[in-house]
Amino acid sequence: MKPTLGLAGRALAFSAPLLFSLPAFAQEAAEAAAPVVDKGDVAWMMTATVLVMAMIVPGLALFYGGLVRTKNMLSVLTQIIAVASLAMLMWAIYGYTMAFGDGGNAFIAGFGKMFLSGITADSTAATFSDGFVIPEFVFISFQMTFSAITVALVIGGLVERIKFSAVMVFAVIWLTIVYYPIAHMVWATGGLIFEWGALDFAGGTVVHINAGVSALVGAIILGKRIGYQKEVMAPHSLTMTLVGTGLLWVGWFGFNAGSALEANGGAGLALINTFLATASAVLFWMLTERVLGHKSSLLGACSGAIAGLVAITPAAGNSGPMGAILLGLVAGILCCVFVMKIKAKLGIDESLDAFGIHAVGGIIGSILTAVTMLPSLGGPGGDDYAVGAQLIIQIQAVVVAIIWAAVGSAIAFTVAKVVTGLRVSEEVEREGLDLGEHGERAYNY
Amino acid sequence: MKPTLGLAGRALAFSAPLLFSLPAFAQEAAEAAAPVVDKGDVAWMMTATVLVMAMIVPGLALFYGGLVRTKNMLSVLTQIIAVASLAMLMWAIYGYTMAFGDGGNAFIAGFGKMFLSGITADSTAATFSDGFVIPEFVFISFQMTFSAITVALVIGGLVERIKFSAVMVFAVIWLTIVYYPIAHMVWATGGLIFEWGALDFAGGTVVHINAGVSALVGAIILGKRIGYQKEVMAPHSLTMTLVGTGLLWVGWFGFNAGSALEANGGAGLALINTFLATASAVLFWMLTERVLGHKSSLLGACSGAIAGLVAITPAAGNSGPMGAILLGLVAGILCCVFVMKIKAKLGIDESLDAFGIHAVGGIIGSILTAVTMLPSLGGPGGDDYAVGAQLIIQIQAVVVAIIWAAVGSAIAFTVAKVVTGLRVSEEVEREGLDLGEHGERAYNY
Amino acid sequence: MKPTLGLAGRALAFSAPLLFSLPAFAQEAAEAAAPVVDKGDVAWMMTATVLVMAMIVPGLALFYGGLVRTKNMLSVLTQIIAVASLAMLMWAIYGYTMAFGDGGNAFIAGFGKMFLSGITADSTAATFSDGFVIPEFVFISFQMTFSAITVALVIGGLVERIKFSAVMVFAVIWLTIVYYPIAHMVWATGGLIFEWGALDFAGGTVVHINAGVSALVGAIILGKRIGYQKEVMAPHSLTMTLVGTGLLWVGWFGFNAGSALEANGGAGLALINTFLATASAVLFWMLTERVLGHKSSLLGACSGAIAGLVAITPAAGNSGPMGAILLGLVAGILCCVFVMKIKAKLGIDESLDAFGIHAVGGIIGSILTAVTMLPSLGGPGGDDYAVGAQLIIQIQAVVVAIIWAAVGSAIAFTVAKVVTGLRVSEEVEREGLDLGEHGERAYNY
Amino acid sequence: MKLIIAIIKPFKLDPVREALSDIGVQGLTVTEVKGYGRQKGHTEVYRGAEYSVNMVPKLKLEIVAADDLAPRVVETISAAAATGSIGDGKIFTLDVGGAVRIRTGETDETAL
Amino acid sequence: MKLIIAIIKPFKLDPVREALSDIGVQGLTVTEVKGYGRQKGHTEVYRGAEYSVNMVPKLKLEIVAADDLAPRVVETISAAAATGSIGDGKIFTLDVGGAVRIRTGETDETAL
Amino acid sequence: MKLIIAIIKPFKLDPVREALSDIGVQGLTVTEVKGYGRQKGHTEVYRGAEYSVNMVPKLKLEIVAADDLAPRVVETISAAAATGSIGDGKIFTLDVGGAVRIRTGETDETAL
Ligand SMILES: Nc1ncnc2c1ncn2[C@@H]1O[C@H](COP(=O)(O)OP(=O)(O)O)[C@@H](O)[C@H]1O
Ligand SMILES: Nc1ncnc2c1ncn2[C@@H]1O[C@H](COP(=O)(O)OP(=O)(O)O)[C@@H](O)[C@H]1O
Ligand SMILES: Nc1ncnc2c1ncn2[C@@H]1O[C@H](COP(=O)(O)OP(=O)(O)O)[C@@H](O)[C@H]1O
Repeated sequence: MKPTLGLAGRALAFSAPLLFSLPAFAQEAAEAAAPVVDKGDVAWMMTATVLVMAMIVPGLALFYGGLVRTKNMLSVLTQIIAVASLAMLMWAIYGYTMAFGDGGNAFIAGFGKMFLSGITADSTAATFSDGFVIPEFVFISFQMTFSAITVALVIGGLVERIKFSAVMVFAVIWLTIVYYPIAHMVWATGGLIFEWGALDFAGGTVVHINAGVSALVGAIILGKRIGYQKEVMAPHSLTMTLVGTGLLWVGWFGFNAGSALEANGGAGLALINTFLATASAVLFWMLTERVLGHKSSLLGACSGAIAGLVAITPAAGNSGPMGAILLGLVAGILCCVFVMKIKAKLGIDESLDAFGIHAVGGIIGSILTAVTMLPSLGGPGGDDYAVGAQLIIQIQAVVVAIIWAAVGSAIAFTVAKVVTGLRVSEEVEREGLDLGEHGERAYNY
Repeated sequence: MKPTLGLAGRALAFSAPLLFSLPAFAQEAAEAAAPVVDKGDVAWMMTATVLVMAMIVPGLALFYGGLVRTKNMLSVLTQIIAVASLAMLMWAIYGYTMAFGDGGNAFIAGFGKMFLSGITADSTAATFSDGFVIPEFVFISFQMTFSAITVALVIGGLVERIKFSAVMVFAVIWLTIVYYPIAHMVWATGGLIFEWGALDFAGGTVVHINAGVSALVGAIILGKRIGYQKEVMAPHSLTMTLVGTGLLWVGWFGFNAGSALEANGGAGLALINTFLATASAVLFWMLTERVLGHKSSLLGACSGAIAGLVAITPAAGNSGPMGAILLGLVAGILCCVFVMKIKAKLGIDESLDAFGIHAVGGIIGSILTAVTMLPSLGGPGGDDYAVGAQLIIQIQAVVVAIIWAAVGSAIAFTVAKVVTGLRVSEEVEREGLDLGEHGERAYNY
Repeated sequence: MKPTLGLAGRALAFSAPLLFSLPAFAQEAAEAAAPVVDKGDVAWMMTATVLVMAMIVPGLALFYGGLVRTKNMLSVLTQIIAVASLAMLMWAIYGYTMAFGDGGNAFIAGFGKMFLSGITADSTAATFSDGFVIPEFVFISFQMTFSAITVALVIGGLVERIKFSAVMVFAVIWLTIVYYPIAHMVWATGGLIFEWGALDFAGGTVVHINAGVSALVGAIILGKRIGYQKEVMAPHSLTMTLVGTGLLWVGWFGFNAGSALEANGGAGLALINTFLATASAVLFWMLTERVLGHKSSLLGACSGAIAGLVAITPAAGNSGPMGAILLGLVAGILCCVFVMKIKAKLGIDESLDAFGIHAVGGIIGSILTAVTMLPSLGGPGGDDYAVGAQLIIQIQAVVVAIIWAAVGSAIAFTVAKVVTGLRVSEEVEREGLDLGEHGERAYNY
Repeated sequence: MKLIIAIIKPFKLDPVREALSDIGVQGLTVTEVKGYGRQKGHTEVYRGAEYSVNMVPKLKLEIVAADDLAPRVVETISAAAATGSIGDGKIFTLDVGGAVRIRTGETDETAL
Repeated sequence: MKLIIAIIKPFKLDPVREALSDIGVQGLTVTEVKGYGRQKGHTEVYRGAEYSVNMVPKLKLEIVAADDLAPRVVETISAAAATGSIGDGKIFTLDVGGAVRIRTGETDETAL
Repeated sequence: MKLIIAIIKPFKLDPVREALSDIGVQGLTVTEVKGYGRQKGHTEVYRGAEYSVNMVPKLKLEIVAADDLAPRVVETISAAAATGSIGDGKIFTLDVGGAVRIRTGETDETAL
């Protein structure tokens, strides 16, 4: 079987440190030796896929769920499991082919692999190393989880007031017009941003900026929750948020080190960076809380962890360990200042800070990836690495992601509004979406 | 070391799609080249084993625990961790040899490997590919987790009224006379059902039909809970049930893709099918709720997830991705109709729907596996695949599993009743089994 | 690249059963063939590392958190995530080089790898098998998680009264003067205890005795909680403790089978032993409760699981499966008797039994490892294995670990007391550390 | 008007509520409480730490009723909540000076 | 002195508390309760098991006030807690025989 | 008979209960409540959202006692619950018209 995915002539191997990004679309070039499937790679990539699944349900579901009020707990959990399930089916039906299929243009790929047609257990996808391929079903599954978590992340801006049906309608449109094109543009050979040479190891633009900006747009279109900044809206269970944080951190090793597509030293680099950036952001967020006159809090630690994880995502294989610590430090401080000082002034009820952490952290990470590449900072850039040029490319990529996500999500939310009304009635909002939308209560102690 | 497990002359390789089932009992035939242990397989199979462990504690424990009332939470958790521990010791002592030992007959294997005697870190077990073996301790551990979760699943029919001691007595007998023989019959060379050529990739009959039927029998023998269908018995924490669902889904990738015994394209197929069938069943259960006049609920989504996971279990490597979606659709709809419409009329307090989801879903999956094999549905059956013949074999296997489980569990519960009295006193049932049986309370907020 | 870690001339391969211990410090000896990185090993070791991470957050955090009162829940969670993050940064900055760097003496290694300088994605570390290496970043990450969980374990003795700042100061000092030296002594070539030939497969001395003794010292220095043995201090959520137990058990497979550093039969042995010792200790702890006149409880089952996991840690690859069951039995019974009968008489508020389970279980395991090695018990010792001599070595190692930990932690707590005051005010202790130290509450139902 | 305070066993709520409905009581308020009296609590053991919990979970019902209905309310609760075993609970009656229905501003017995 | 017991909708706590502050009420005690009356509950369905929950969550406020302040307390609550829709709640007034401030031992109206 | 309502600090429950036992009080009912008065609440911050929680957790004790025992009950609680710091709580006394022990049907003081 010939590989279905390739790297467009780029030589990406760890012995010759180089720019990193996800593998891209099928190359036709014949290769000297038949590529092999190394079972070690398969073992790791299946594990990584499972880890990303753990990030969604229960990970993200608990992280977000713990932050809302008791009466809306189930609505968050339901929205996340349902939207993730929807994203999985859509991925198999037409998402994968739109992002990674054969042919297509700078914005989307061709539709030849709709319904995964033609793909069997013997089909393979390229990795970053010449001569190594992995089973295509594994690659499809891995990428499937990315699309699922990204759309679920958007819910952070919408909770406690959006209709369940609206979330589903939004998801269908948004995945189609925002996620699949951006994934193609950034990660597939021939993709607009990929061809610029932008670095996005595991999804700083595709996942985090994308989801964060869309959440903000959604929050604006939906409007504030009743009682926002008047009533107490304290998290109903920070315990659940901590569990979610832990599972996100754990699963993120699959997300980041899995993005190496192989079980090798490069994955190991992504692994250690994912530890260090996160640990650093946990501590610096908590320190920033102190500096801002508050106590170091658990929610601060959890938020810091996510900020660090988000920031290291585009840089996971594009940074040395000390660069990762620095990245965590910057993301921990800036995201903390944003959500604690700046957000309140914007007057937007971007409820669970999907923007404040994922978009802000994603922007920080995506731009600074140009810097962490520097060999002088222990980064994997070569001697001829041109930080200035790369910085411009990174900024361009960020700008495109922001604009595309903003416009696309505005369209998606508007359609959802027309179709479903978008927001629950005042009565349901007061009584809680759990009873109003799902007919259940989360707890009967 | 010669392989201790083999495949009875069947050529099972993914390049030539063929019937799939777990590997079977030792073949003595000398093989041309010495079989190798590929570390990628070992890595994956250890991971898969760990994933199945995560399905039991905390996975299943939380899934079931969340569904009972506060006062019985600990009793469910305790029963599950204790019965799983018991099953592990029993497996090492005589379960493994009864199911997968050398020799024996169509119903059980020989007793030569009692206490795992003769097995060392160098012993190996066959996989489905000629020339590849895995460490036998890994195979034993993987299968050990299957026996542990299966007996724990039965508890779903017994909660809120069964004595802890009764669960333990039941487990000893049931594992011995039900689980070990059925595992042997279905998965070992020489086993009755295996020799018929029945397809059960990861345990549709052995695990799910088996456990579901036994739970129903237990529920009948135990009788209804006091207040059943009169008092409010709402789940005390759907949050915990969601966490359990997530961990079950996550762990099930080990269960299903691990059943390939190798890290290869076949495992990748099982992986993607486990995503798609589950996602499909989540959505179609929720849709069915609507059609039946209710709101789409989180408990519906969770129940759908389990139904999909159960249904894809026998078919995980015996179906294409679109077949998996269809299987999820059918299981989601039918299991939902069963537990929401049919169950109430039976008047049996099969409390947590182990029958309604595991047996019903397992039957659907086991029978439809004959269909998903069809190449025309993207299944891995060859050109000469005879769906009719296979369908009959599948039905036979299901019928044998149902009867064996029903009779065996009736015996096991009856013995447990004689020895322990089976059911707690009315006072303990009212006050809760946590205090009455374990002297603790789950929560002290 | 030459391997940075080696095994000091010991031939450790499973085909010739032999003493097991973690690999040690760089050997300079040239090797015949260039060592290879097997991707299966990399896959497994990354997975194992992730599993150990899951043991800390959310695992240990929930295990401990569930045992305290509601008002102190967040303080426990915060201390654990913060101290683990701190330990990760410290490991990268100077911990790794102190424990596993080049050069040094019997107590610490050299400082050449501060800031992980000189290490790239191509650097490798030795395994126990000649000719096999793994990426050094993976080895560093794996060991990083060990240092993080060990310091977090100490918190078990300190909860509900220690200041957050005191925990952080303590951690910095303790890691530096206790953990890094002991890790070096036990696991690195040239290390004092390593050179004696002591067996500690996965950290009986380094992790468990170490943490348990330090927790006891901390509890003594801190003094008892207000109301200890007078007020009801029942666990606020045994559900969370069960979740923590499950995640610890699941993660411990990474801890123990990961300590084989390869995906091979030896790891498989550690895997099955980790199942069996734990299952055995669960059941025997619960039986011991009965014998002592109480009901078998969930907290008993969870405590038993941890006791079994701790006890098998030093013996994981140094025991046969039946030896593991025996070890679990002994640990389950003795730890239960200790915490239920002996502890109360000591009058020390070692709050969550870090000593009673980790130190007692660790001592039992470390000493009995000499016994489980016996081939007559199915252990991997060779024909010439001298159990008496090994027993003496094991006891020596235990004694050194106890003394080092006791003295070092006394110093660390004393410094923390001088710097921070160590203990919160009576008012904060009464109102709860969540509000007093972190300004949050765990639950707002 | 009278305020009738009844402390009952939790599982008796439904029968009591139904019995009260039957005699025309149209509203009541329930609080989860803990109590002790003749009925002793139980002992819990957590890893050797033994705690005697002397409080037993109960429900407190509060019903404001017109003077003439009040005795029947007391009787009805007494009959419906009794199991004959210790801890069945108590019923206390207090005088109420006034009542208001917030929604309408109606007062006294029309407010009930 | 009077004990004023008010059953209100939970989200009305803040407005009521503020309104009471304005008229000089310096303390109150709140309990989470469930009630039923004109306002009916709802139905929950868990996998086909349908439960009708007839109790609605409410907050019970207890305020002890001097005799002269009491009527204004009732009025104030009545005004601040009203939404006009069913289930707004009730206010009951009872006589209090004595009050003590534990901290100081002060009694009666000085204890409030 | 009197109904004595005492609002106390939660950690004072055990001493109060023991002191009451000593003077012959054989039963009581406890409710978890929140209160505000002189004692102010605290501030919680969640990611920059600052909430001032003005309610402090308290326990409410309800004891029905014979008229002659009632003053001693009040004194005993007052003594046992006092810490001298703000927020110690209040004790209110109300008249009770009647009592019934559900189990036996005994009434008035024999019902206590
Ligand atoms: N003197 C009292 N004042 C207030 N509540 C009481 C009093 N005595 C008992 N109670 C409440 O009544 C409940 C039942 O009383 P108990 O004496 O245990 O049973 P019984 O009423 O059957 O004799 C107690 O749990 C407590 O809540
Ligand atoms: N007779 C009563 N005694 C005690 N509490 C009552 C009584 N009637 C109503 N309540 C309480 O007042 C709440 C509101 O009463 P409801 O009749 O539903 O609305 P409304 O006051 O608007 O007519 C109820 O939920 C219940 O808690
Ligand atoms: N007027 C009142 N009516 C009802 N409860 C009150 C009243 N004043 C105070 N309380 C209750 O008593 C508690 C303690 O009162 P507070 O004024 O804070 O302290 P202190 O009694 O020491 O002056 C409050 O939290 C509240 O629950």
